[in-house]
Amino acid sequence: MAATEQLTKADFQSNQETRWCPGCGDYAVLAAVQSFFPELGIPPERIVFVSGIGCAGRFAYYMDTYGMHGIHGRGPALATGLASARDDLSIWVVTGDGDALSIGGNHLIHALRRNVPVKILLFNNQIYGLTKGQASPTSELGKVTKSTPFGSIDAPFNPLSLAIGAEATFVARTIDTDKQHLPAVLRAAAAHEGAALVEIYQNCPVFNDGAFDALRDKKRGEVNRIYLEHGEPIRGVVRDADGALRLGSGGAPVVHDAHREDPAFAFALSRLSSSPDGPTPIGIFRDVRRPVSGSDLTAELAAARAGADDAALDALMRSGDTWTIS
Amino acid sequence: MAATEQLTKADFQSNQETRWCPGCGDYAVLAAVQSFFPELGIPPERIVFVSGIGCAGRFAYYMDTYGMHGIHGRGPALATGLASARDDLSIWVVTGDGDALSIGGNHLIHALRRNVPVKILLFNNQIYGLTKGQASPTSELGKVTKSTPFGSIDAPFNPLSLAIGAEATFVARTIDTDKQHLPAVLRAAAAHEGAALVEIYQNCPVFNDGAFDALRDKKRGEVNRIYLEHGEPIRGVVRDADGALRLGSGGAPVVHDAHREDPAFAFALSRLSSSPDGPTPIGIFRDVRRPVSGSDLTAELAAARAGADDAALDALMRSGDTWTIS
Amino acid sequence: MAGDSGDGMQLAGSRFTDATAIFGNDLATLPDFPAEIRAPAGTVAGVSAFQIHFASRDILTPGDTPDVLVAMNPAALKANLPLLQRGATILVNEDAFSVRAVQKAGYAESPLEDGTLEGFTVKRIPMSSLTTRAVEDLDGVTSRDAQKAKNLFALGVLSWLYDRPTDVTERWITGKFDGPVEAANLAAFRAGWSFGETSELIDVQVKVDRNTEVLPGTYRNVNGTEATALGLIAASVKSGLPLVFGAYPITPASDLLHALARRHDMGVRTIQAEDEIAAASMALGAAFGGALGVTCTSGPGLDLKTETIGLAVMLELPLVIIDVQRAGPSTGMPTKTEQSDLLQALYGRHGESPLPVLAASSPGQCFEAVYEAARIAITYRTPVILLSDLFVANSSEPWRIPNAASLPPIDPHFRTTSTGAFLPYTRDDNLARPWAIPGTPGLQHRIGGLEKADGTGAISYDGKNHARMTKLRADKVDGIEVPDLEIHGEADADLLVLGWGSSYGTIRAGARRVREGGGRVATAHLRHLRPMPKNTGALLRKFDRVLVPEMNSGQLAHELRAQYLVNVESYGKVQGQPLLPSEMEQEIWRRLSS
Amino acid sequence: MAGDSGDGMQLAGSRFTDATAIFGNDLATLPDFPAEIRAPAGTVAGVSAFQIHFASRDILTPGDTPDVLVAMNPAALKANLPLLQRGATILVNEDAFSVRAVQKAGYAESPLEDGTLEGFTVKRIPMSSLTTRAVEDLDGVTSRDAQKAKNLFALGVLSWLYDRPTDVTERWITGKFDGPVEAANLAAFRAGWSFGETSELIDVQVKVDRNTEVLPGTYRNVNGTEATALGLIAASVKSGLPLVFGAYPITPASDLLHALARRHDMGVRTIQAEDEIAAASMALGAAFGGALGVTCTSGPGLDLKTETIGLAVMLELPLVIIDVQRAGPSTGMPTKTEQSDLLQALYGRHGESPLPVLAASSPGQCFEAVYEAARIAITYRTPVILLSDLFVANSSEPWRIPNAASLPPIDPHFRTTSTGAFLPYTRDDNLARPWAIPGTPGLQHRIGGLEKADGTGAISYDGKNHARMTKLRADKVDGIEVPDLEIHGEADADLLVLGWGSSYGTIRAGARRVREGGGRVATAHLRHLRPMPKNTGALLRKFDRVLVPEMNSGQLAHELRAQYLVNVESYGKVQGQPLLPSEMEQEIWRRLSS
Ligand SMILES: Cc1ncc(C[n+]2csc(CCOP(=O)(O)OP(=O)(O)O)c2C)c(N)n1
Ligand SMILES: Cc1ncc(C[n+]2csc(CCOP(=O)(O)OP(=O)(O)O)c2C)c(N)n1
Ligand code: SF4
Ligand code: SF4
Ligand SMILES: [Mg+2]
Ligand SMILES: [Mg+2]
Repeated sequence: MAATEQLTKADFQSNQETRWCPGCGDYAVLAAVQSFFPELGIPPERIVFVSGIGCAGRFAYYMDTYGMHGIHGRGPALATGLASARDDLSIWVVTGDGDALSIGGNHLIHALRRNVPVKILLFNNQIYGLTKGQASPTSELGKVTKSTPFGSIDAPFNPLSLAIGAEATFVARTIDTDKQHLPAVLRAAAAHEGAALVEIYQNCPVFNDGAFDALRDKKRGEVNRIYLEHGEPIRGVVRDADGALRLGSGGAPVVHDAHREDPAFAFALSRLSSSPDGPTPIGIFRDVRRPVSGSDLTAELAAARAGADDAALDALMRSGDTWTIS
Repeated sequence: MAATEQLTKADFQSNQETRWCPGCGDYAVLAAVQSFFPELGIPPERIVFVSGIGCAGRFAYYMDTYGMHGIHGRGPALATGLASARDDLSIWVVTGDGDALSIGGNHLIHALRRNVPVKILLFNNQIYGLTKGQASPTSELGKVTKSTPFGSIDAPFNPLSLAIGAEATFVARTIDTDKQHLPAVLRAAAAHEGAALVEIYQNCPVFNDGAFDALRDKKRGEVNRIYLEHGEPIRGVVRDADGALRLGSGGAPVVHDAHREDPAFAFALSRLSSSPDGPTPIGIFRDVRRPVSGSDLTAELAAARAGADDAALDALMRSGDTWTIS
Repeated sequence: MAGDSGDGMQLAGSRFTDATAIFGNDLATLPDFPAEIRAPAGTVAGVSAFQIHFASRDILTPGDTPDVLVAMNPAALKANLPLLQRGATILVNEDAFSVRAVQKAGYAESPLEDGTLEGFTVKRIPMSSLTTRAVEDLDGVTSRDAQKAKNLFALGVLSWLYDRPTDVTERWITGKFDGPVEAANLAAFRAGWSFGETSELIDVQVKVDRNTEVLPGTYRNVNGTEATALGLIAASVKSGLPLVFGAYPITPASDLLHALARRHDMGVRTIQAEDEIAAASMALGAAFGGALGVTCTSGPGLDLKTETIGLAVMLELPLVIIDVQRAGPSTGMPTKTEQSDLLQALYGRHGESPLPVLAASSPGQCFEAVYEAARIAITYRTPVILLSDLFVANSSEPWRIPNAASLPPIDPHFRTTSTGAFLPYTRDDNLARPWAIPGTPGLQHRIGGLEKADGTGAISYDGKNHARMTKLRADKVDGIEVPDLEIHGEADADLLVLGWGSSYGTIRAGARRVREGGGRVATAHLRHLRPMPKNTGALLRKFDRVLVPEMNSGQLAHELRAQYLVNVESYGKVQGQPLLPSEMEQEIWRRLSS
Repeated sequence: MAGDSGDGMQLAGSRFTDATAIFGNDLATLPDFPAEIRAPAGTVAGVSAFQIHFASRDILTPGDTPDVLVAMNPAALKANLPLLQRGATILVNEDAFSVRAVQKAGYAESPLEDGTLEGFTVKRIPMSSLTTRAVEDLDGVTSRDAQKAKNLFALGVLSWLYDRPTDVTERWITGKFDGPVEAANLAAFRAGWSFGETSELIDVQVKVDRNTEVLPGTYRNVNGTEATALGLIAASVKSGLPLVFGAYPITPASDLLHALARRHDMGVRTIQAEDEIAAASMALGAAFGGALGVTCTSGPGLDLKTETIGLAVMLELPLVIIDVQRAGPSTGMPTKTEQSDLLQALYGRHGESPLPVLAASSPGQCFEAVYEAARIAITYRTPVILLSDLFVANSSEPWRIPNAASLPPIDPHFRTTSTGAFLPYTRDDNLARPWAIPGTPGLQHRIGGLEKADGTGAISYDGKNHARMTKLRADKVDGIEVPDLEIHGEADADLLVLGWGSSYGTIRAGARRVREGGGRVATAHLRHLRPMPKNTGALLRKFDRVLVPEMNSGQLAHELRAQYLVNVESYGKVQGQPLLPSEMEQEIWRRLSS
């Protein structure tokens, strides 16, 4: 086992052969994560990747950490249980847009409201990859897929709006192929004490190729990416006369404040783009502190357990009215 | 059957004996709904109440309409199916805070994003009534209940923020005992074309008495209720220098706009009170138009079905390459 | 004891129970709540009742037909009269029989007057007014307090009638209440006792001797829920694993969540999950982290946990699933009991996904049963389903408290090192795989729901491997050592009555009566439903006739037929009510005489 | 035909199938996909194969050992070689056997050179280069188009080899493609054909005569999914009920969603729900509104639908649940087949919640099976589970197209009026309750999952009523009329082989071979698993030995033993693969000779 100080990318590469389609954005994310993790300084045995089902879900197999490839949509619930038993681990959930927002929507919003100390990486490719191309809850209106041959009739979720509405304390967005930005966001997520939701725009070249070209393309990306940096003015975002945020010029530029207690600001930012084919904010929308679910409790219970021996058990069983027959 | 014009409250009272605890807020809501429904002018046989499980869920039995008392949390899904088969019905879902936001959270947010034409009445008593007093996802932090004897450690949802984050087109809040306001909100919900979420603060005298006294009490209510009226200034709500909404004075009063496309305004309103023990907005937060899930489709399919006779079936079965053996 | 749900019958009942237990009688109890939280006062739907059966000999069930009924109002009388046999004694709260109350209960005329009660010994006691009189002079006691204390008056009467010790109850009252309420309750209780002693109304005081046959030891009263909570905590202490209990409230399972949520002092972590799927998943996630993961629910919730339980089968991680069975399919009758989830526990998952199934046979035995379930889960790395039911969860009996030191050891036996690459799907003598928990250096590995290669645990789509793994999973479960089935009674009796779960006491009691009447009947009781004891088939074949009584439509009978090809006779009762000893007696006689 | 997943083998296979069917042979096919969406090109994991079995006589299965293998690359050869018997013919795309490709497939040396293929007739054809040559001069054809067309070259070769009509395929190409791609594909196909005709490499053209035994009628090829889609649409048309299909994607069930989603022209409404619970609930909600509510899934999804199906049992509303079974517990092996959800379908719900269970026995029979499932659901007001599996869903066979007019009628028989108060839980001769849908004046009523009073449907906690309702629900299901089980073969044979579901063809084929070899074996096939045909028990007892082959660990055998106390012998195969005729033949002989 490599000592903590000497960790390298190789320490996080498992011996499982990667099985995504050629060109899949998942490869880029995997490489970025494996490159970034040594920096955390946490030995691989104290890291756990929990995932649901989907192409993204395979991620857990490729990290040479502990891993649990769960069932569809239940990653956040499995991770919540693990976090409640162990506060000495770094727990990451990998999930897809279907896994997280369709079947798993409820677990996601509850993990966020509870502020469970887990980092959730939502690989959003706006499609069901593993089941070969059906619409997902982030697929745009009118999208033609195998399950919607005449076009989708359901309005999509905006994952960040949903998360903010669910009381999330950390909400961010990044892009699969951005080798600088992605680790920067992960770094902040890791540093955040509670639940972190990171949406990663991920290209699926097979079933939804080019969905994020407006941001992934070098040239179009330069125009369309609106980087959010705490304390910095947000390029191209101004305030309306009635106080609403909007894209454009003609107004005082808005300074980003990721730590604002009131989530209304982060929410407004999340509404600036309804789909990633034009100017779109990227970065950390919200990063605030709130008590982490059970963080004190875990320590308290561990202490109690240390004293919970046979004698304590005997005392508990004998509490209340007892009588003795001899 | 009473003709439509002559409908009265009695036409909506079923012969089932009501079985709530004495003093339960559910009685007040039932009476208000039964009194209001004749006004809709829809004959009882074209109205369906779908409910989940909980004290609130019993509501469906007491309305002399069609009714389906489903399973816990699945009301919105059952109603979505019904709405997809029938566009000639007025469909209402009755649900509790546990039913809608705990086990049923996913169905709720998906029904809202799809904008299914159903009206969802969320009886929020911030407690599990039917199962005798456990914490619900709207119970406040620190609340002592049977399941949280040392106080709840989970931050609650704000149901309206969650709904707005889930792309809801109609979001409102009212109070069980307010005989004027409650019907007014229902009226608007009924008039809305898509999905409507109406949160009703409902007192549970047995397990969570007084949770809404700050608003229900005549005297305290006068102080604390912030009525939202479209186009009217919102009493006590002003804009900060940085554009955020807050309670207080010293700033230009904010004029309510329920029809604003951008949900950020309604979201900001929903954040003004984190719990109903102080000044709290009441009324219609958001009411915008968006295509209703499948509304054109239903007509199109009905027309197709009219032509789907034996001949059409024969033609379909014989499409593609066939060969005949004689 | 029956009254309105607001009348405090459960409280009076449990006080009487404690006094009776401490006095040294054996006993069994059965509470019966209304389905509604607060059904309209005074109606039959709102009646809450508490039944207790006690004697100086071994008590096996809450009894079938009570000898004495305390009826606090007309509705309580109406609801419970059908349970009594002629000759029984009825103590009524006369004050409560107003014309209105009588009508509300659905009587046309007062049953005290119209001959309804002919054949019973009726004692009319103005309990409300006597209580009021007893407390009205106390400082600070309101008339509401007085009204509320009448259950203690009734308790006092009953305590006198059966010569229960008063000190236990008085101590409890002073410990529980303060100020005027304490004073009112004490006064009411004493007034009831004195009324019994002085009034001419009640002519016979009944003396029930102490039970002299019981094993020596320290006892307490427990209901099934309390015993289960203690059993889980014991398993946590003895295994050294933290207990993580994930649950979503549902009647009648929620009480276990409530009981465990209070046990921070024993390091218990309870999580009220967003739903049952999450509850099971949280317990399983905790198990991956090295905890004793437990989840508890009732029928509808078990449905929802299905997929997660299947994942646990595949992951081969310990997980204890407790199903407190209730009546009916779907929502059914949530406040009534049944045993109809057996086949679901055995087969209710897609694919071949075998797991051990146990059942608790009495309130006290819940301790042992859940402890054993946890031991099997941990030792064999497998989910285990423990079937309990509303009846066993809510009824209570004296329980001989074990010594912590004497409980069977549970060794989680974590894998901490590996020579060479760690192979998470190798097996020990029990066919159990190694359990290496996060934090263990060098043993990083990934597990999931896809089929895995024997040994390495890598994903495998190989057909032969799948067949091998399928067999290994089944062999592991079927190889679990369970004690042989024991026959109670003569080995050459004419009939064997074989039961499972909470009907243990009833079947024993019914058979005892038959034996006392000269019938040749033996009984046996299954606590392990998968695997069944090795001698089950042989035993079944030894008897000419086998009767299998169950609170369902014959699920165990079905399973026995399939496994052992023995033509067992099924007696199924699906009324949301426990089997009754008298009913068993009758059914046994019917078989013996045909 | 086997190649890389990008090589278009499924397309070539289905074109060959169509031509073969139209030519008049009987046939059966079996596609085999890789588990990954796009496994690395050139590896064994990435091989996609298509197997077809055809003959002039009645074809019952996709066959066991192919006579001819087309291998487009070394990996395809490696993956499929174990299936062949010595003497088989192998056509290889020689161009694909580069050193790199050979190594990628896991061969040390080229299998064409090192003796691996000894004993086989190997034909080396430079398919890639011949295709390129055939298309390179066409306008606008890129070299990528050329590469992609080599499957059509291979198809051309095969078509010549088996003398298939070329016009069907050419018509399809022109209909399907445009411009340069059309031209390239046509050219490649023709080049393949000509290659077969002119080259000396292929010496024998095989003639398979038309099948002359088939029933007169109009035929088409269908796989199980297509037949199921047609059956559902037929049930909708014949019953007059709108079809509302709620589903959540899952392999291998999603294809039915895809097929139905295209059928707006027949008024079909499909909803891709947020999960399986919602999918089932939406179908059930639609049924309340008077639609034909259908939901389709595979194992993990069936787990999740459990609670909703239980609600449907209680509501007594029509609901069709299709379970396309796949291999293994939990996520298992999603792209492999199995029959291991039978006991779950029968018993996998809490409480006593009986429902009818059917199984589809062949691709074409899916039509009939799902139509019958819908008819039973509507007639008896009950959820019905139809068990299909990946094998039957994906394989195809010629299907004799029925006339719409001759399909059995389905009458929803809505209740539209009531004399007196409407009682939603009264019953007709079938024990079915009235179905009154919203919009019907005067019949407003409320239904739910709580136990209901016989007749009125009001909530009831009455024990006797619960017992009565439990029995009524079971009697209704068990009273469904199903056709008697038919014996195929001699009624006094030495062995009866009883199967269910998709193994129909395999068992028949295996038994036919045994009979041709002089063995005395009869077969029968269960299409109704609950209730079973009335004569099942009697039939089983008629035979000395009964063999029950299944793709599971013996689930039907278990059930038969329980119901009929007959000591049937189980042959269980749990390898994610269909049973094979040769395997059946062998198993039957083993029994006959012991
Ligand atoms: C209970 C259940 N339902 C359905 C499936 C099938 N399934 C597997 S992955 C998936 C969705 C994949 O989409 P997404 O989450 O967006 O992940 P991606 O493949 O796009 O990375 C589905 C529906 C399943 N495995 N389990
Ligand atoms: C699957 C399932 N899980 C749990 C329950 C038990 N249960 C019934 S109602 C309820 C919650 C009730 O709370 P809420 O929705 O707030 O309604 P209220 O009773 O307060 O009106 C629960 C947990 C159930 N019926 N079904
Ligand atoms: S299907 Fe799409 S998301 Fe899945 S592995 Fe292939 S390219 Fe990636
Ligand atoms: S428990 Fe509360 S919510 Fe339920 S009926 Fe009683 S008062 Fe109403
Ligand atoms: Mg996706
Ligand atoms: Mg509530």
